Amino acid sequence: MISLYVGLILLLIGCIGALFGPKVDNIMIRLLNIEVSAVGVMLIFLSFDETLALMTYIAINAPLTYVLVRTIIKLEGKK
Amino acid sequence: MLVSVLCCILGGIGVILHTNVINKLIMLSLMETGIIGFIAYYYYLDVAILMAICSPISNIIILLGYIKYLELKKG
Amino acid sequence: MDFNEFFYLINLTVYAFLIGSLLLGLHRKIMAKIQLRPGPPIIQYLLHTLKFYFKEITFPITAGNPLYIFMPILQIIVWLSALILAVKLESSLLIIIGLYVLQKIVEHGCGLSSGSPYGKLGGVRSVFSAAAEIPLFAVVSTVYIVTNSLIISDIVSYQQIHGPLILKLPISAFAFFILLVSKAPNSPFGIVKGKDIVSGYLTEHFGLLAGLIYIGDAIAYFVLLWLFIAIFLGISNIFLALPFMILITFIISIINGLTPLLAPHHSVMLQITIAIVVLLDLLHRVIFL
Amino acid sequence: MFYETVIISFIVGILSLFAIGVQKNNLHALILTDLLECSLLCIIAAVGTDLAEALILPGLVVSMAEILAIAEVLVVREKVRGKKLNDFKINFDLEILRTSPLFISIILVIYGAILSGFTGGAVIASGLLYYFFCKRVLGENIINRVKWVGICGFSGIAWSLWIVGFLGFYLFPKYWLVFLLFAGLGLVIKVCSKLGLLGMAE
Amino acid sequence: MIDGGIFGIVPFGDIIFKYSMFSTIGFVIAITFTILVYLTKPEKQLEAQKFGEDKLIDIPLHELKNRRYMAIVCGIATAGAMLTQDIFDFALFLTLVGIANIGIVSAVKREHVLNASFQYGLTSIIATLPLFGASALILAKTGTLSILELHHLNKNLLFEKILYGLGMAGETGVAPYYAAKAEMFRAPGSPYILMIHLSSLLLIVRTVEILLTI
Amino acid sequence: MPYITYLGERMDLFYFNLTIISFIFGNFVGLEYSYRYPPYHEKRIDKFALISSILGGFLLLTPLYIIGAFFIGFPLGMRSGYGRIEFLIGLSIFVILYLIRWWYVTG
Amino acid sequence: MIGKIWNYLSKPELVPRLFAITLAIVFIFGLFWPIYKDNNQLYPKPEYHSQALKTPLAPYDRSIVKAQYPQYLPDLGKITSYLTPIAIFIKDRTLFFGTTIVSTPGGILDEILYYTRGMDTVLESSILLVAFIIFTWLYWNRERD
Repeated sequence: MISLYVGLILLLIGCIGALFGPKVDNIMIRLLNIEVSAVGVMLIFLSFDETLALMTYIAINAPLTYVLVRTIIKLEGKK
Repeated sequence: MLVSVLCCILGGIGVILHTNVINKLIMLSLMETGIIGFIAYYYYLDVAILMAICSPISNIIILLGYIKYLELKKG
Repeated sequence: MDFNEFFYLINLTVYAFLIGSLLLGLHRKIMAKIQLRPGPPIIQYLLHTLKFYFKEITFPITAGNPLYIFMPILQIIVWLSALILAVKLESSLLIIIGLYVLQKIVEHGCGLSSGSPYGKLGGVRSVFSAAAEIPLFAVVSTVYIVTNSLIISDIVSYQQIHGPLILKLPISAFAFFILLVSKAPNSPFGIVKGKDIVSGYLTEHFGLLAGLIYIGDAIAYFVLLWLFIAIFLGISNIFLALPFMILITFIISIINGLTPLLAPHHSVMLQITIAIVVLLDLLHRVIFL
Repeated sequence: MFYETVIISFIVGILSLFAIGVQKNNLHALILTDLLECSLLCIIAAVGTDLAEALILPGLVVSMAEILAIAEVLVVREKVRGKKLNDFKINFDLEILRTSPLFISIILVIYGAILSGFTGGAVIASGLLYYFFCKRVLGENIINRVKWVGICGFSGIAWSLWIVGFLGFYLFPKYWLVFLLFAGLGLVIKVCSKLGLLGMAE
Repeated sequence: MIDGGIFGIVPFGDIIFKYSMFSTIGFVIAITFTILVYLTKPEKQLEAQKFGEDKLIDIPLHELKNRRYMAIVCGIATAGAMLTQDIFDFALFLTLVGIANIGIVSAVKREHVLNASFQYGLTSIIATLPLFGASALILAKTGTLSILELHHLNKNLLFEKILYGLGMAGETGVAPYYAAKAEMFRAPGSPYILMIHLSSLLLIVRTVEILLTI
Repeated sequence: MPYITYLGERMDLFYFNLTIISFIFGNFVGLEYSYRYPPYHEKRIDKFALISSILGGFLLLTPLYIIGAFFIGFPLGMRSGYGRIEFLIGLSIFVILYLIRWWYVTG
Repeated sequence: MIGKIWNYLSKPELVPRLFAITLAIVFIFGLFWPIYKDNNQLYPKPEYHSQALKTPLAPYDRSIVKAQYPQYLPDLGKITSYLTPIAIFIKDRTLFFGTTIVSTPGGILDEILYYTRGMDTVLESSILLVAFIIFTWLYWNRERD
């Protein structure tokens, strides 16, 4: 069950990093820290043997990232 | 297995602690490598293949987004 | 349905309408007396209704049409079905509350479909004051926890054995009573129909449509009073309930005559405070019973 | 195993909820909701049965769909407020953007078609998205209202195909196989066309 | 006994649609309103102008079509939510109603309306966490999601129920949050906005029924 | 309380409705009647209203209660300042007689 | 004074934040609430990772399923046992592609997703549809008025 614990640790690290990590005022950095949590979720799926959900999550992650990045770029930038 | 654990944990901490986005992306790839190791350890090869194909896509999207972001910050 | 049943239902409707109108008229008279002025006779509400009922109707050009006409009809449908479900069938309390909730839809729909700014304001305020329903659900839950049923006939028979619920659930009874107060005309919570926005959602409904809404209001007043008496005093007979109805109307008119109209925010806040109190009561009962 | 996962997800949920509570920037709040979804998915996954796995997929889609809609509402709100918005046009020449997209997207499309169902749709969608995105980055103007609306309509038809498949299971249980294939096909087309189209949006 | 007698049952696998007295009334109301909303033309709002005459504000056709579609989806979803006998399914119905509501409002191009719509949307995303989380916890604790089955089990589900209720509150934008909703309600197009209100009220009643039953 | 007025006969909802309608009609006639006088004139007992009220109070206890309701409604419906004392007299007669009857039957 | 507080609270910007904080407090109570898993679950999984290398359908090889209402499902289990030609082709060759096989039409998850809990999937795809319509509409009409 190492994968479960690694997943939980990653989930927690990602969460704490996204909230209190260095320079999270920068939105790109915050987005990347959240990716850590997402990876933790993948590991948890894996350790509960839910491979189909894992597959879907992996595949969905790309459009989700795209949407978020697109919104960031549209709104952030020139002050 | 141990390698995967190390990759994951180190990658995770690395992503958090680095402040340069490019470095963070590299660390993220390291972490994803760790996951692929985990998946292969349980013999779900199809998932591993899919992960290997799909994870670069989001990385590239973030990378290009960051480049655009830098451009915007400068100009 | 055989003829006797049908005849009974018609009689019941007429009864509810007449009693409701007379009580509303009485309410107005008592309020006038409290404010030291000669009020209108107690059949005034009935006369108003009849007057509106036989008037000509026109439609404003701004109105959104089927909805505009449907709303008063909905008011009638809602309260007639509430009357039948509550008084005749003594069905589930939750259904009646669901129908009561539709009253908000009527207010909102009347206000918004007319396109008039006053009506719209009334509608928006009606949405705003929807917090008044939260204590209602808490009351329902509390009653369910105590009696283990929501069918009104069960609740009434429970009270015949254990005594009226108002002694056991004073907070819930108070919350329900506040609901009655807010439903009565000229109440401190009546921000929806307050005089500062002409007449709220009713502004653009005149003629026959207003008559229908008035009829619905009378039946609604009757049904709500009956519900209060049946749930908290355990008297479900419509004749026996009559003296209590007059008594409650008396109390409500005294309250309404003595209090000013609250500002919208304050009215909502007061109701939310009551809601929180009732919810705490509910939580307490869930945990310790 | 169940308990630890749920507790950790609770903690993540609490932290991110507090973060949203004190967050003043709307964009940051939107990004943080992504973290909430992680916590949500973990709670469901912790049950660890086949049923829970079937419940994860709706949870996943719901979070994705809501973020998609809300992000666009946010963008339009800023536009209506009179803020000048940046365009999402990246002009950047990278070797990988020329060589990889065709290959990766073909692999993903074929694999997704084999998978079928919702998973296959998501896989195909990520392939298509990558393809369109790379084309856009390389400066080709592929966006076109007619094309867009056409694909949307196509996806709507696929959706109704899936509904037909679903109802068929109960109305004609004899021919379950046909309706099973209907359902898988409809879902894959619907999801892939919807999410793949996102790659076109600038 | 909460909902009066049962008239019939429509099984869709594990998810069962039950016609009881309560749910049938809710279903009929929702369907009637959906038809009504489809038929109704939106009202024209009279807006005072600073200079010149007052003008009537009309809703353009493309906006009308979109909002009408969303209102119909919302109505059908509400009708379905009245019938379903499965907690997770009900949660999904709630989410569908929530997102359709956002669709109805967000088509109006005014700043305060869009702002309220965005905040409502954010609330509804947040609300998916307690809603689905509570269903998952109930599933773990009792091993079933069906309301009919849960009715017979005697387990202490207080916390899960509170979570579920809060999730519903966020998804339909209830009570204290009505303050923000009133902001959305100033948008023109009464039938569609009426649909938002109707759906949320009906769903609240239904949620109370579910929470009392399980 | 099905036996609200006339002991021995069960009060039907239909007849009760008729009673209320006749009561309202009495109100209406009283209103119409009182418009002949100047507004708001207290301390003046109208003979006609008094007779009607007392008659109504008696009739409510007989099978003719429908007409009784009409008569007792007559003073109540009069415009403000009129008919108050008359109505109270009629009502108290009714209440006293009812209590006596009730005591007589049960005790 | 109270009115002022109420006026402040009624700003729409504050609503999600207040809601989030309320929810967080409730979740903190949840940490002390007894949370456990009943062993009598529907559609149970075998022990995790126990099927690897033993069967080509790796994590999804099920023979018996336990459904909610057995009386309504005389057809339960048909979909579980069905394999498409592609799936059979893959199954005969390798042990490592179980997820792919199950994801093609047929298999336990299709049974749950399409048949026993089909309504969930209908709603899920409707939610995606509605969200996408909102997106499309806003995207194409942002230039207007």
